[in-house]
Amino acid sequence: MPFIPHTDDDIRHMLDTIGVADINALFDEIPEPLRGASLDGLPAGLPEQTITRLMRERARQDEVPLCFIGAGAYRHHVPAAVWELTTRGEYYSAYTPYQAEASQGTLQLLYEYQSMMAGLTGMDVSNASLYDGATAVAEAILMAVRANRRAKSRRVFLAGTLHPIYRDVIRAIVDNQGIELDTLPLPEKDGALDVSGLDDLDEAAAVVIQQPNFYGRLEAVDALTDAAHAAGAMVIAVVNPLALALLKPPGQWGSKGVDIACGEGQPMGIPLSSGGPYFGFLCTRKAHVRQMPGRVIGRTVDLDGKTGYTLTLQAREQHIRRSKATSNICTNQGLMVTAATIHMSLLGAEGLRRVAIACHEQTNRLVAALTEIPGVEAVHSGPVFHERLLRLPTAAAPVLETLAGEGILGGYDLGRHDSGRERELLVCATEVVTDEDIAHYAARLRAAVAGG
Amino acid sequence: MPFIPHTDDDIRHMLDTIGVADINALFDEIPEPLRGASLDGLPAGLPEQTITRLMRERARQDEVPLCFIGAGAYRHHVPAAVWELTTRGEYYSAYTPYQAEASQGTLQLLYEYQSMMAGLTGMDVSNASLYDGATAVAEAILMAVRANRRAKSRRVFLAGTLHPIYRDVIRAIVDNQGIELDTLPLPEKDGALDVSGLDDLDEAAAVVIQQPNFYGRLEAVDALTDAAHAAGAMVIAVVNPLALALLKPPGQWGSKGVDIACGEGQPMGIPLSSGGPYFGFLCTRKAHVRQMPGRVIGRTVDLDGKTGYTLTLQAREQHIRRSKATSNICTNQGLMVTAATIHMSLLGAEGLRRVAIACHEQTNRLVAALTEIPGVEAVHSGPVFHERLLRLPTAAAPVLETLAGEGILGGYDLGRHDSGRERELLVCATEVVTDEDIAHYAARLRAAVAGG
Amino acid sequence: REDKLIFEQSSPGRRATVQAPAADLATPGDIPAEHLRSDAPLMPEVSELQVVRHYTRLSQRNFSIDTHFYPLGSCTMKYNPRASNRLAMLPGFLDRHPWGPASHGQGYMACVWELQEMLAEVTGLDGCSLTPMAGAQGEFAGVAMIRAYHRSRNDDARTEILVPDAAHGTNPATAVMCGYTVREIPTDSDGDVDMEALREAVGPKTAGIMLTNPSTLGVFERRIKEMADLVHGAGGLLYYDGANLNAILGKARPGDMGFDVIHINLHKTFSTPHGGGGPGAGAIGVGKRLLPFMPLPVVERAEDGSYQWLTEKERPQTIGRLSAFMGNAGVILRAYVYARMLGREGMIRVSEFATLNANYVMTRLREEGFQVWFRNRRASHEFIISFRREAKEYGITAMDVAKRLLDYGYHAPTTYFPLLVPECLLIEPTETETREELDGFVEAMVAIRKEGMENIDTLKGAPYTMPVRRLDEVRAAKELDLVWHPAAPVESDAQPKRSNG
Amino acid sequence: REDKLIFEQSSPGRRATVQAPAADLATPGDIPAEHLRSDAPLMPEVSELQVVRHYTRLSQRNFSIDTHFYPLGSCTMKYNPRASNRLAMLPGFLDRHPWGPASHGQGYMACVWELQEMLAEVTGLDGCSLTPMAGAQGEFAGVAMIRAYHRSRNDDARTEILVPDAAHGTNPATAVMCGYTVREIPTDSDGDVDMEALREAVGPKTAGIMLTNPSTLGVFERRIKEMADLVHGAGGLLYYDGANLNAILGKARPGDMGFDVIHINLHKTFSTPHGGGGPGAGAIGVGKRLLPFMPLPVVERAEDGSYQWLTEKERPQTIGRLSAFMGNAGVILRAYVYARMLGREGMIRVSEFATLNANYVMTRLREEGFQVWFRNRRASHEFIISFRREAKEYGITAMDVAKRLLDYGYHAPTTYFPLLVPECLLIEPTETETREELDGFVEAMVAIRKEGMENIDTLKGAPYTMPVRRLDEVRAAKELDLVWHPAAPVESDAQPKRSNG
Repeated sequence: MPFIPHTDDDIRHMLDTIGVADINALFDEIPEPLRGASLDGLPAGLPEQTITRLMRERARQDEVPLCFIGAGAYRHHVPAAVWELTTRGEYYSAYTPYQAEASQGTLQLLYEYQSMMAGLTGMDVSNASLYDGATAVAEAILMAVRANRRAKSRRVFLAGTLHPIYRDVIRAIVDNQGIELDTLPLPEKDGALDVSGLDDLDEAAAVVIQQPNFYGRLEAVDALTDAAHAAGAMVIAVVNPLALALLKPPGQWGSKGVDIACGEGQPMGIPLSSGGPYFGFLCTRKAHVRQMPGRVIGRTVDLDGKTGYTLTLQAREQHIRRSKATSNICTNQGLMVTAATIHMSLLGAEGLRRVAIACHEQTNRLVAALTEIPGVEAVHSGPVFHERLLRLPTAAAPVLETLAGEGILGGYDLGRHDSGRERELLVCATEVVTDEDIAHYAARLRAAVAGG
Repeated sequence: MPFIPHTDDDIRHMLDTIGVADINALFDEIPEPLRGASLDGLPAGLPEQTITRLMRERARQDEVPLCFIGAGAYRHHVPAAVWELTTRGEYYSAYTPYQAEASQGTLQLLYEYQSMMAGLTGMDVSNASLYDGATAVAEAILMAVRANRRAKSRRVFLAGTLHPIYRDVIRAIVDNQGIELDTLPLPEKDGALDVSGLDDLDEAAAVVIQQPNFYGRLEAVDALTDAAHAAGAMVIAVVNPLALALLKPPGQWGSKGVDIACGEGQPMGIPLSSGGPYFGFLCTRKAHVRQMPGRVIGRTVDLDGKTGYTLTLQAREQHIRRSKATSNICTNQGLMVTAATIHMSLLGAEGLRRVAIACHEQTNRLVAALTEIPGVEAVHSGPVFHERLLRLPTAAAPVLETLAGEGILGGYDLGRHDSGRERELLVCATEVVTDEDIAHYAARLRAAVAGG
Repeated sequence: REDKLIFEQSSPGRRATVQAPAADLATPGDIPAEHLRSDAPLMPEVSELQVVRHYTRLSQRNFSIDTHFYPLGSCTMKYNPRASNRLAMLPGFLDRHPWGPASHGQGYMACVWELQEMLAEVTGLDGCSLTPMAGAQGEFAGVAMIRAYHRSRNDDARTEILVPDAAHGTNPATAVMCGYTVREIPTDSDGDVDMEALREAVGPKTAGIMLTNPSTLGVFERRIKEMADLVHGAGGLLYYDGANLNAILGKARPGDMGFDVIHINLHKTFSTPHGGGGPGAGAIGVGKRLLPFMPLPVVERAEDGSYQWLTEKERPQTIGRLSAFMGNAGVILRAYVYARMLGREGMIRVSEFATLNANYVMTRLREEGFQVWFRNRRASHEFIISFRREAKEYGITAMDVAKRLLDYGYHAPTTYFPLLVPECLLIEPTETETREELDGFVEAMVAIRKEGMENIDTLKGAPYTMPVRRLDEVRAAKELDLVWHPAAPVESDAQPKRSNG
Repeated sequence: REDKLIFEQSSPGRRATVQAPAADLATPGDIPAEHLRSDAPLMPEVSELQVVRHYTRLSQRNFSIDTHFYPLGSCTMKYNPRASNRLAMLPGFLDRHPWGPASHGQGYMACVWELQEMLAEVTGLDGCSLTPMAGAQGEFAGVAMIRAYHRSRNDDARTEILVPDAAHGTNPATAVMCGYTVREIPTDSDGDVDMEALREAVGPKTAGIMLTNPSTLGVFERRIKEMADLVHGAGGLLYYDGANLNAILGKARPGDMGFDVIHINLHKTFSTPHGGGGPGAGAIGVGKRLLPFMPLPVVERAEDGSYQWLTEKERPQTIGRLSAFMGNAGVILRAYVYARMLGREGMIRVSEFATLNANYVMTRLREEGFQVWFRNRRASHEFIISFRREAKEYGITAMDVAKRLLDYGYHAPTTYFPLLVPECLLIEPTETETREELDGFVEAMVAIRKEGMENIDTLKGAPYTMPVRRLDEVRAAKELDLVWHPAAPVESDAQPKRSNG
């Protein structure tokens, strides 16, 4: 019996103690017609050796040597120590740290995480994680609407340069809460927002700005933040935490800094893994801490005055506040945050800065190599972090298919979600991409484009 | 500086404390001409991400889906839990448990290991590991010569059916100690020893018998043991621990059982890993415990009378007894034994028995399938455990090369070490080999043989 | 030393050098200065050994399944197979980019599709989406689908979701996130939903009802069919909160009970790890009526056996996407491995032995004189005891017992939930614990009550053997200290542990 | 509960069922009954969770590098990079059969060949074999090669190996295993080998000398060239015990000192894990004279860049094979990864910072009034302090200090070795420890000595905070209890930890 330790003797003894004849009798409160479901469609159980072989074959099927896709998820080097530590049973198989005294390991780690994230974003406080980057933005929007007492509306402006999938997720989540989503009514200029577009923000509760934006471009975040604030809107920054090792933190944007900084934590030690589990982070100002969704850990003292850590501000949460909670979130992404905390500790500020610069440099080299190919050109010219939008002389999809057959994932095809942009390709290089990789990709792309 | 934590400030402070100007000054006792070795031939250091990519590429190069080679090392299923636990830092990065109070984890585990091995072999006691199976036999021979006070000679008979490489290793190790190695002067009969050959054992100190033997065949161990004992020789059994889940333990061979049981522990949770690290085991009778080589753990009590574990019988060992030690062994294979103990705990006697039977069954099926191929025949007919010697209609080497190109390692080529046996192939199947694998191998072998 | 923060082990300029590109590249000249950071963010400056040592030691300050019996009610803390972890972390899975083409995702997608099918079978429903990233997101998806369903029928008058008073907090919180008002339904004295009250509540405003069955009270909702008929009859739909699915897995199916939509906590019933607070996965299953509204993505198998993602094109009525990519893929892989190892028979045994263990502990505790809250009911996979009597007579609270259990080497059961039982512990042993472990727990409970009756201070001071004693949670919430600052008052360095014997 | 043996958690019939073939196959009919086992061997019958929990908890009862400062002299307990472990355990490496063809071993063999080359360079020797499985086997290989060398020259009168009295016990034990008699050479008061005594000992019977340099006394043998000339002049060879190579890595090379053969403990200098007692690896390097005698296998690179194993055919004079296959391959891979991460500069820094740390701790302890044994010498990567004075005046022994250090969270240094220094501790901090950790250790030493001077019983009773207190080793050796039996007297079940506050 897989994972069940009961011997025949145990079963007999336990049934005797309970005073029933067999295990089925324990289900006698389930009305007869509902009992004994048919499970004929299920396969028989497998020994570990069989599933091991199956999974190894499947994993091998999905391997691809070279990846130049970003678009919200990035292939980085993750130190071996990160996951060797993170999957230790004491982290891996613990529950949410409800019993603080028996969970000081996880709790202290989360306090360290909150401190690192606050430092990285330049904000006062951080929660202990949300599901992913997209839902973090949705939660940030709900939070801003609650917190912004100046604005009378429930109208939120999303940057036109925000990740299109984030936009979809936000819509799905806030749709039923009477929040009006609007796109910043601004002409796109070289792939970045024009600050003049914020002149007529109409009673906005919040404005969402992504830096670097979906096209990899850097936004004029200082001016945008100040303009939004001037209009009485809160500013929500959607940021790549790795980029913040190099770029100005949202807490310092404009004259006052943003109100909420959030985003996808994946670049901090989380493998690509088909899209998850990742983690969302959310940082804010002290003033708004009680409007924050998700778990928060606080430092306190015990009966003897010794320092310890505990979940705090639980009065915001669903298990206490129920229908009046700041969010319905309960289980979040604790193990991912464990990995990220270890990752950030290993890299440190200087290590992260070097990784960020290497990503940028390799992306510049990639773009230079690819745009040497006749007909391939950069769509925008302004500064980027580690992605740039290219235009191919032909539709991207068949080219990408050819490259995939050669073990190269060439980029994110904008035509995938946006008809009319079938020739546009968003490419990305990170620190794991070598100059040889770039040369190889360029050579294969040249051939694929010529063949197409 | 890889793995070195010193900051500039640390270095300055430490040098000041010591009272030297620079680190080089600390080496001033090394005579000048010896200082400052040239290391120009060494490559520059690599970041972890670069070596990671390199090693992944190399590991991938060496992958082979199907393996029908045994000959002393066997591909078995190892539960995922085994190595996830074994590589926990507390086991992985500890030293030999000299400070018992701070090493109870490793020590208790080793005591459990000794208990399991004694049970498996049917012997009284076990040491805590030797390097591998071959050196364990060599150590057993040295031990037997010390322990056998009846025999006047230092002559040891090795079964002609012993693994040929073991024979080489034994020779290399005991060569300089005046031990005379002889092969049991017996005609091979159907790949197993003939007991009548022991009639004229001449003043032998010990006889070494392998069960199952190199050809996979089961020896008449009861009669052989009794005959050797009758001649005043000690009996050293070389056994596969997995087979002992099914086969009679050496402690019960003949009327008195053997004197020393030893062998290769690899089948108990150790991956093939190009041949190591594995571990040797050695079990014996209580009477001979003080002649045993290697570490031994004993149960005792602490100051409060609480049970605890510690290294014991250290008076036998080199760090105490120096030139009079039972062996020069010091570092052994502790981590492998950690894995084996967890492995045996997970499988249990019944699980191991099932694995052993499955190995046997699949080997029978393999032999049946292969010997259906015209010209392929079994060399011996008597019972085997999980290996059998086949004779091909043509030389094995080129056939194996063809098969390897198709992702199949077809067996161990006897011609490799024994000219005149170029057509003989020792094949093995374990529990990880499926019926489909066997059919696939048979089909490919049929084609290869026909092509040859 | 043990409790030093990683920041307090930092030294300026120290680095784990092999972990970053070696070259000290200049700040890129093509990024305008206005975009650049002028300060270095607060991060520790430590060596690799310091990191490994710190987080190894920190880990040892946790209770976990791998180290302790953890009978946390409603949380299903059972063994998380190591194979699930190892196989989900194979390089081919870890390195796969979420936007990688389907041609390089057939291995992963095969697992997703098969798990979708298995979950549909085991819940008696018609389709599954694995995208929700936790139970609460599964709930959200479910209620959002209910709303989308009514809206698609222009049935806009339905503004209420009914929720029993024993429900998890996520239920009402979710209903509100989906734009509904919540109407609470009381529980009767046997632990079933109060049918009278339900009848009164159900009506044209009813969008649906959210139920956990067995309920959080640890008992099976016996009139579930009646309730389903009532709600369906009024045009509402039934939502099944799968938190307690472990209790009936393979024995009874929510679909057969009349539920229209369900979420499954893969990190409970399908034994993916809780990870100290996630990641979980809140796969949903739906009946035919709700199929068009399922959240994306979903994997479909084509005629030729290949797998593909369903998009908005094929499912125009979808409630949309709940995550940027495709949910907690790695968790799904772990659940898949577990499900395949269990197979048909294994799944039935889960609920059988979870129920056997719960009823055994309940019986033993009752025999020892503890107050089992629903004396005349079977336990499901969990049950409630109350210290109301002990609290009154001796001052022994549920929290005291919980804290003292830690000293005995047992994680505490869930305390003070469900809210409607005074001084309660909700105890869920799970099927993977041995009889010996359960007996040890019962003996600890007996010993602790005795300690409390003899000297209540023993319990009030507990725990004694943990890294810290009972923490001041009021201070934590009042004097918020959520982030370390170099300037923050640091406790004087902990001295090396000493003892004078 | 914590110290229960796995056998004591066993229950008849319990099994981790997913770990073995499911089918309950009959005993094979083609195996005669006489060969079959009639009893089931003693093995625990436990569930997978029990195993995981037991061995996770047991592991927490260890000190290790990953959890504690571990300044065990002569053992080089430095950080073992996690990358080395992870990369050595890639499936392609783990699954490779040792008899697999060279065509399916080029990845592994490339690592072996490159490491051979790197070790030759760093030791100043001409060739390497990585096959010895531990230091002692490396020693064996080295002395066996010396013997083979003399024998090949028909120089059969050489029957003695010279060994300084400070040497590791493995040195004389190895010489005897190779058929030599051992002649001990005393040490002079400065810690160098007594040259007068050496001159007397060297002669026509001298096969060779075994030296550790820096010696086990923690100092560099300054007259090494003189010694080499002396031994070589008499026709003997020099063996270098690489246990302390960490002290001079990249700064000085044994080959340049005149050594003919050397072993390297990869589990020390090249940071492969000690694993609670192995596996190690004792790679050897040799000068030109001994090249023909190297143990097999060795990897050679062909002209075309491919790799192949050298066999007895190419190396007919080899001393043979020391393991059934090719040594501790997985350890070699770990050492290779480490060596590549360090590279040229990194290797030099190893000895520089190991030496800096040792001299720093030595200086600080001397300043605190501890008796540094060789006051006027530099420490190499380790050094000796003696408690002779404290033992006489206060009864504080080296062992007392060692045990009490455990309570302070530090593993003890090596005690009572080398044998010729009374009441000594041999302290080796290694290069991977921080200044803060070293300072903490010094402070603990000061505090412990103070405790002992105030009340010696405090030290005699130590340790207090470990899972057990000081163990009765005499009883362990006298009343041998090496194997658990169901019938053996079992300690009454440990009660759950309690405290009455």
